[in-house]
Amino acid sequence: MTATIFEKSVAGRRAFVAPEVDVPRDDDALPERFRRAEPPRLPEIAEPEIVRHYTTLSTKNFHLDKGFYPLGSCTMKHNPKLHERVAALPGHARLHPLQAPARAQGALQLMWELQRALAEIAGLPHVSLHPAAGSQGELAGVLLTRAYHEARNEHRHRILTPDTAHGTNPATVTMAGYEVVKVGTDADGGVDVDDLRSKVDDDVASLMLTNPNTLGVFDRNIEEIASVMHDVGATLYYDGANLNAVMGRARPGDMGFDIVHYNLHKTFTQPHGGGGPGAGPIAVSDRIEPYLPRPQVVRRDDGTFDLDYDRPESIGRLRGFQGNFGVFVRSYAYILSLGADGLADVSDTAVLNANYLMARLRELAGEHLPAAFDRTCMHEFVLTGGPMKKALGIRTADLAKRLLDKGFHPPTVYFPLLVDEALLIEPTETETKETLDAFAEAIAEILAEAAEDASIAKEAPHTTPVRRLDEAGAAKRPVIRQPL
Amino acid sequence: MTATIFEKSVAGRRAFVAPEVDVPRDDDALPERFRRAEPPRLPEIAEPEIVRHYTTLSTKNFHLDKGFYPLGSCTMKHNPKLHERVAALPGHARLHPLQAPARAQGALQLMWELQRALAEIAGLPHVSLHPAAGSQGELAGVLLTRAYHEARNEHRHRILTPDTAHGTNPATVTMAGYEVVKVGTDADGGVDVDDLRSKVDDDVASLMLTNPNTLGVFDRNIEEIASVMHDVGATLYYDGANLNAVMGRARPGDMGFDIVHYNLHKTFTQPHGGGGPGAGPIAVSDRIEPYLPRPQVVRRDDGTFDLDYDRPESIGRLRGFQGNFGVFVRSYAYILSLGADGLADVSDTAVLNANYLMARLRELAGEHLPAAFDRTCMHEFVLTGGPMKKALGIRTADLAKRLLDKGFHPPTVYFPLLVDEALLIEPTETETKETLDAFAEAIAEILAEAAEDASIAKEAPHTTPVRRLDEAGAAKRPVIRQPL
Amino acid sequence: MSRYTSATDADREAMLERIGAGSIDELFADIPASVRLDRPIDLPAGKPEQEVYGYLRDLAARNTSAEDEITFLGAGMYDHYVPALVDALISRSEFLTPYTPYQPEVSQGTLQLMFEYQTAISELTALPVSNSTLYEGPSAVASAGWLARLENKRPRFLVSRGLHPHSREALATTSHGYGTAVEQIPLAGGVTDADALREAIGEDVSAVFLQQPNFLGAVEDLERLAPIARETGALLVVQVDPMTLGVLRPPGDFDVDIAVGEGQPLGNRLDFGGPSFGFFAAQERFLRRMPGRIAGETTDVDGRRGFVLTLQTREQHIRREKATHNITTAQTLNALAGVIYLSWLGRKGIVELGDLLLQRTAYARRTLTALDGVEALHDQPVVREFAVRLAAPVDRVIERCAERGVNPGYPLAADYEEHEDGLLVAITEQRTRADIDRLADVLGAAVAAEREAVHA
Amino acid sequence: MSRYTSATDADREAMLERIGAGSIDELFADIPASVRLDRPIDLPAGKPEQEVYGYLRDLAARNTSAEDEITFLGAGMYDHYVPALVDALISRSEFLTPYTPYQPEVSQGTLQLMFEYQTAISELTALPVSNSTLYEGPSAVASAGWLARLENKRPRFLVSRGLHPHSREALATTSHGYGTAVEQIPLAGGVTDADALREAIGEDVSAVFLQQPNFLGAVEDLERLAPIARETGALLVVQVDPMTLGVLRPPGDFDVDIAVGEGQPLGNRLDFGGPSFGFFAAQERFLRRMPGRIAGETTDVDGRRGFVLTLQTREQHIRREKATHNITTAQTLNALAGVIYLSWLGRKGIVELGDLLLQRTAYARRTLTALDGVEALHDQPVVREFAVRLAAPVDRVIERCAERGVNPGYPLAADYEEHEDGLLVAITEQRTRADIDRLADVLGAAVAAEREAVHA
Ligand SMILES: Cc1ncc(COP(=O)(O)O)c(C=O)c1O
Ligand SMILES: Cc1ncc(COP(=O)(O)O)c(C=O)c1O
Repeated sequence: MTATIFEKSVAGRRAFVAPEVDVPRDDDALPERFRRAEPPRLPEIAEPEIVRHYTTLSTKNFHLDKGFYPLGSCTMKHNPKLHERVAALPGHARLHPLQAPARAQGALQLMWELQRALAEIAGLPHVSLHPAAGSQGELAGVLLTRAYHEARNEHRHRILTPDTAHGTNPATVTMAGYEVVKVGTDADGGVDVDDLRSKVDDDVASLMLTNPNTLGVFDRNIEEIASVMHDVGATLYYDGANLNAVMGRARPGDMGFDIVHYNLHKTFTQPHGGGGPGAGPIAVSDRIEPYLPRPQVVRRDDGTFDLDYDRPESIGRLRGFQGNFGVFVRSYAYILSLGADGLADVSDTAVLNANYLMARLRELAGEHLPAAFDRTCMHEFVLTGGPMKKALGIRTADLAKRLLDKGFHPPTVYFPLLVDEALLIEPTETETKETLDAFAEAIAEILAEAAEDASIAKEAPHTTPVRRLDEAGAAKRPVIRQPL
Repeated sequence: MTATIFEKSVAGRRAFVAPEVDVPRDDDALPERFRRAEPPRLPEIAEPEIVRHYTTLSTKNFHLDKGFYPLGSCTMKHNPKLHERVAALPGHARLHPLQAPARAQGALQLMWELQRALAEIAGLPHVSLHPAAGSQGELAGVLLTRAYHEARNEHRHRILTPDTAHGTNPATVTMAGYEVVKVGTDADGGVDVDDLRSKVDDDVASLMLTNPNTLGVFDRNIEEIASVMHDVGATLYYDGANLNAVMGRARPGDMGFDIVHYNLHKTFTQPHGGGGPGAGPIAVSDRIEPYLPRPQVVRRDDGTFDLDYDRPESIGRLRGFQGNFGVFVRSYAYILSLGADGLADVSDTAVLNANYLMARLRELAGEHLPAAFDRTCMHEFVLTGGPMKKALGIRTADLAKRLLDKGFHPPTVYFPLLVDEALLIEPTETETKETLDAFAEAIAEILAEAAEDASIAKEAPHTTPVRRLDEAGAAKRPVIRQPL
Repeated sequence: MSRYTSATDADREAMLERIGAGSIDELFADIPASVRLDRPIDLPAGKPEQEVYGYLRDLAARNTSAEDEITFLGAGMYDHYVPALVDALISRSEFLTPYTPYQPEVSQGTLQLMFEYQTAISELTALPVSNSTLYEGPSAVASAGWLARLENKRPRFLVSRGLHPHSREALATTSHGYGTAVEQIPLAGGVTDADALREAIGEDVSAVFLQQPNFLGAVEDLERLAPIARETGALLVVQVDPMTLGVLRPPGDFDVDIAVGEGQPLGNRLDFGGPSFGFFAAQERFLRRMPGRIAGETTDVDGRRGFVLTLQTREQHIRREKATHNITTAQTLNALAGVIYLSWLGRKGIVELGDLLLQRTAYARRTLTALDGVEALHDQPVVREFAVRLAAPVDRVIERCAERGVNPGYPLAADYEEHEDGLLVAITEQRTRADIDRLADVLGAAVAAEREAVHA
Repeated sequence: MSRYTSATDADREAMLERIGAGSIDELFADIPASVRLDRPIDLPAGKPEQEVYGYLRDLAARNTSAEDEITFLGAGMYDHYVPALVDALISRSEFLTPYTPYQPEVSQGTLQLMFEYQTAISELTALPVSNSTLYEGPSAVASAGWLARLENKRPRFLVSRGLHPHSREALATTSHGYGTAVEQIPLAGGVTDADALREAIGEDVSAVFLQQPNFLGAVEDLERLAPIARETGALLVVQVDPMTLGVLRPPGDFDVDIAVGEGQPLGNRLDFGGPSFGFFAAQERFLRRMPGRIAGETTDVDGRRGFVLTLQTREQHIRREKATHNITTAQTLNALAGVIYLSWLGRKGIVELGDLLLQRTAYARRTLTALDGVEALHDQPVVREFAVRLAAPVDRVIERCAERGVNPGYPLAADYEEHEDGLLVAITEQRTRADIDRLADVLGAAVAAEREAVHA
């Protein structure tokens, strides 16, 4: 491993050269009792070594520009280089968030146009770009549901989430002050409608659904589900993490959803940055609109754009300023580049790639890694490693680690929870057929190798900067900062 | 190895989306007989795979932001990131070279200020930024000498170069239509003045000298050498590749040189780009000035800047337009950042680092790798691998290859030619003491290892993307393009 | 428009055949006809790269950015110089394009920078533990509120009126969900009213929220306020400006429980408000209740040092409804910019820069308050930002200044009805003495002109 | 100012002690006192990064770049759109910061891109061999002259007057050194006068230099000219514009000996004239006389494919005064931009783009020559650039257009006294029909106004 930047520090070295104090000194400007005695022990190091440190660190990462990254539910599609160029324009990058709207018309227009485009894609009329990520979009969405019911003097206490739901859904429900009720999954991988009916009553505020869901299955009963919820006056929430599957084919709004969040860093290709930034805009129906966060970007009758704070029923803000604008620039560039056809082609190709890879894996590895739900998938699909574990004695985790040696990032593993030894595989539309073939063959090789000698996979990875790490030890005796 | 971009081509794929033909078509615009029948077989490939291809290729390079690069005579110093930012400003990057001077005042002022700064650093009054690299600077310089003599109706045929000279010096002499005469080196590593005297007469046009020379030795007899040349009316040419040693300490102009070239990509830290671009400005004395290339950047009496083409005695241009402006921006940023003190500190620290590393190597490897000239060096020094070869049976080439396994770029090897198994080591000022220590220790380890088992070094490198390559075979049956 | 996808017609055919489907439409058979979109998406056709660039460049040109005017806007985000090495390093694909580091063996770059970031934040705040970012400042304040809720379930939050208005609002929005009431503690003489705080504090108070320096730029007397706030066992949460922590005493000096803040000043762009990052540091005892990712040091099977995401049992993907927070995607790339920036600034630099801001701010305050019609809004010490009162309509004064290429600052009226004549002026190292003198010149003239206009 | 150096005072002391020197001054003892600089360098003190940035940004702002006006300037360098992936990839340290690949085991990235570049240039020119760049266009022409000199020692070069003036001058400057005379072949009707060429050709002609399209934008009839040029064994050297090679017949179709050109249009910035790259392709028989670096394919000791610098016995570091050229540092990074650009454009794109230029150029020529006081300077086919005659002083017309934000092109007077009324207008994919119409509008008005001015 590389020594930390703190370990490379040597007293007296520096990269920063301070501008001179060009004003008459006022030594009483800050009374002694407010002054820090000991400066923070930041590194002392010159520019060349900072550059080498972080350049070297960077090379220890697997990344999308290096190879295949089929991380299910994360939509690891290509990040166009154009987006970094337009985001870096000084008119964007150096625009202060409190600049008067009259002098930020370009930015407000961009946001407004993005709102319109997202509304059209989701089939819901009103969009707020405010939330910082999907999870914050979820929280906003659930608080909108609360506001909607409170405005009707209804005080509901429960929210339903399928057992296939992503962890953020139940976690959000709790943070918003509701109780989570789990709904089961039927044999086709959709919501178990009977179970749903049995749990729905007028104390239920909402159902949070991902469609296609985290099994890569499109819920055929979506209309029935919607009416069940609407009959009791509950809202239907669409977790948009899987929107990449259906653009141009179907729209959450048309399916009966009231509230949608988008993950711009998934469907609309914001680079993930090793864990953010992203953005989680939300779209809502007319009845939810009054409660949207503040401020809203609006176009005035004279054609100018503005920030509207005058929203008496708004739930208010969940964060500062106007949202992750830098992310909006990139995602809007993507929408402008692809246009209507291009976006539809994205979903078509994403689904084609997923079904092709599933077919290849059925041929090459079907015996040990069968599909959890053997049917046409959407943009992703789930395999179960159960048979592999029995027959070959290696677990999904071992397969994943061995894939690292073959130069692939593993799929999402052990999620969704209801599938034994799950692998959730999402190839995305930007991968080539050759890449999908190579991945399927790599998996076949690993299985064949394991039949010979399971220890190779069990002890994998062998070629990475470090090998398996002691996560239990890390949690037992947490060392989360450099001792200085 | 990675397949070539041509091998990754698949018919029908594309990254480029053409703007539409927005004008009425004229199908007779180009008569058939001028039209290309078969398009060039460029790759067909989408953006994500282009990005992955070149990203992956890049990782097969050793580079300055990765580690120590003590390539003698090349001055591999840190390349500040600021320079890329300022070079990329649209006002620089998108400025057309034929823009009217009145609308390119910023660029012309930058060039003029850079000329002034370079003139002060070299101690010669007139600078031309025209040449594209050191070698072209040399050619310009020798052609200036020719013009100077021809203006005096002198027709000289010979130019002297020391046997320590860089290969570009004699090559340049030939290209400029002169005959090369070699001058020997004395016991101290300087020019053998007796040999020089014996070869100087009025048929000699110039002496091309590097000072400090490629042995890292400053020629104590420089004044005598200058007068020897000037006595016969010859010019004295300063190869500025080693200017990094003496900034703020001494100036070629003050030593008696008439013509100097700078390597902005060495002393003034233009990134090398894997073999360019660079720039090779020249500075000259008053008597040479009339012959400088065209155009010259000048400041008019009204304070505006202009391109002066009206130079009847000029040797003319050696290239298009005004020189490698993008390089000038970076080098001028460097001069502005460091200022007078900073530049002097550069040379002081470069010489300190070189002498320190030489001292460390004397301690740790002196027996097998003695200094070729055991005296205080300037910014670089030469070791001879002769004793190592005798005692341990490994050659300088083996040592160099083994250094690759240790994560270091080797020094320049087998140059200068007059030193047996030469290693020319230039640490530069931007390296830390820790790095110099680690390098010295790595060499000691390799020597110790070789004493045990010479084959390890002889077969090195072992950890690189490819191992030793068959260069002879490559030259015998050249394959210099992809067969398609 | 395929430029990011590679499937040629030949590929599609071959793939469909392998799948055993006759067409791509077939793959979407699960979507009930009644909810299918039976028309193209109503958006324009795609554009060539150069046209997308041109369109967005033209939009950008319609904004007046810090590149186009001399701006004294601050109020939470500041126009600091971002050194070139930050952009150069964070734009490397290796940092830019990976997902959250779920596979540590191939994510040591990201995991180590998170660890270094956590170290830098705990050094800045002088608190023992830090997470590896939340979204941004105000939501970090709200997250501190949620932690307090998990900690003590008490029904009241007390927030200083000196806390950033966005932080106050984000806290109110989210706490409404779980039912904790938010009460404000007024300011007196520009700083939090200690007596009012003593009045309001009680056993039923879950947490107290302060800001240092507060929104009006004033340095709060934490020495005095902290004991009052914590007297009855409430958590003390302080939002701090990281750029001031080279010169101001850090939260750790006052045993605050949680320090949060907006990370933008540390090497991040203004970006019209985001993305940036929110930092979250706390006392050791809150470690297992912290929101967000945390990187921890460990060893691999060969005994080599390495880093992993740790204490994940706090998180949604494991604990689901019992998680300490719902956050997953955070702001790692922005944290990278932050830690590179702090390494660039260094131990000496953060003090030098803080001192430069302090001196220029003092100078600017002296210079502006010497103008007719401009007076200090409070007399508390200030470090990098200060508030003044204008004897003329603030918005019109701002307009006049803007016309002359100077943005004098942020009008307080929208957030502080009691200060509708207030202007908040921020200083960075990019605002030189000459810029400050120009502000004085332009502002003085604008105020004078507006006063005339009134009298006329 | 240490920010790029790390030697602290403590380091310096320790190092000097190890060296056995009392001071750094001692290390410079070899420099005779009489030639020492006994004063500081006379330059300003160093500046903080932000000030250097600010200073250079302000200088840049004083230029009118292609970002600031609608420009039709060409004449050798063209304002083509550079796709973002080019900048993103060439700015990777791995490509940006290494030296020439002397250690192939750790330089496969650079060596392979050189090999791919050579392949792309051979494909464009339809010639079997290419080097891996020279400095730029005109010096590549001069280098072709030097190769001819090495090849046949004949005393005369014939250059078409349609060859770029800078190429003609660079050839003259350098050939003066080795004593080959340069004679011009005039143009007739905008193209090289075939009869004049036939007149001038002879056994003593070393090489003939043509340009396609020529400097006036006209497509030369190489079919006709090539045989004449090569009749007496002279080498035929053609400078070509790479952007036209998707639509125009390539040099290889006419058995030219050497094709050279300016690489800037291929993904490189304008940069006020450099750095860019010069390409150099030739017939197989010249391989061992080629100037510059050449990458070749080979295998390593384990039989793996790899690349090396090859045929180095041509070069200065081995052959010294017998080398085929003195070049060492060339333009590898610019070549990388070139090959990435060509991969982005692709086999179809280079034809589509060529066709777009062809059509827009034809439209522009029709539109402009329909204006009063504007007529075609010649009627030859044109592809991406064309010349017109103005019935008003060209410089003053340009000034008038510039005031309205349009740069109409390059005035021919300086290089062609016979065309002092000439204007050279270049088209790129960034100049839309709307831009061309605007040019017509602005140019027409300017010419009219100037004619009035004269009559008045
Ligand atoms: C299905 C699903 N829902 C919600 C989320 C949360 O989104 P974010 O990471 O943007 O907070 C994710 C991604 O992690 C997801 O995959
Ligand atoms: C001593 C010396 N002279 C001349 C040159 C040639 O300079 P350039 O590579 O810029 O043509 C070099 C560098 O290669 C050199 O080291």
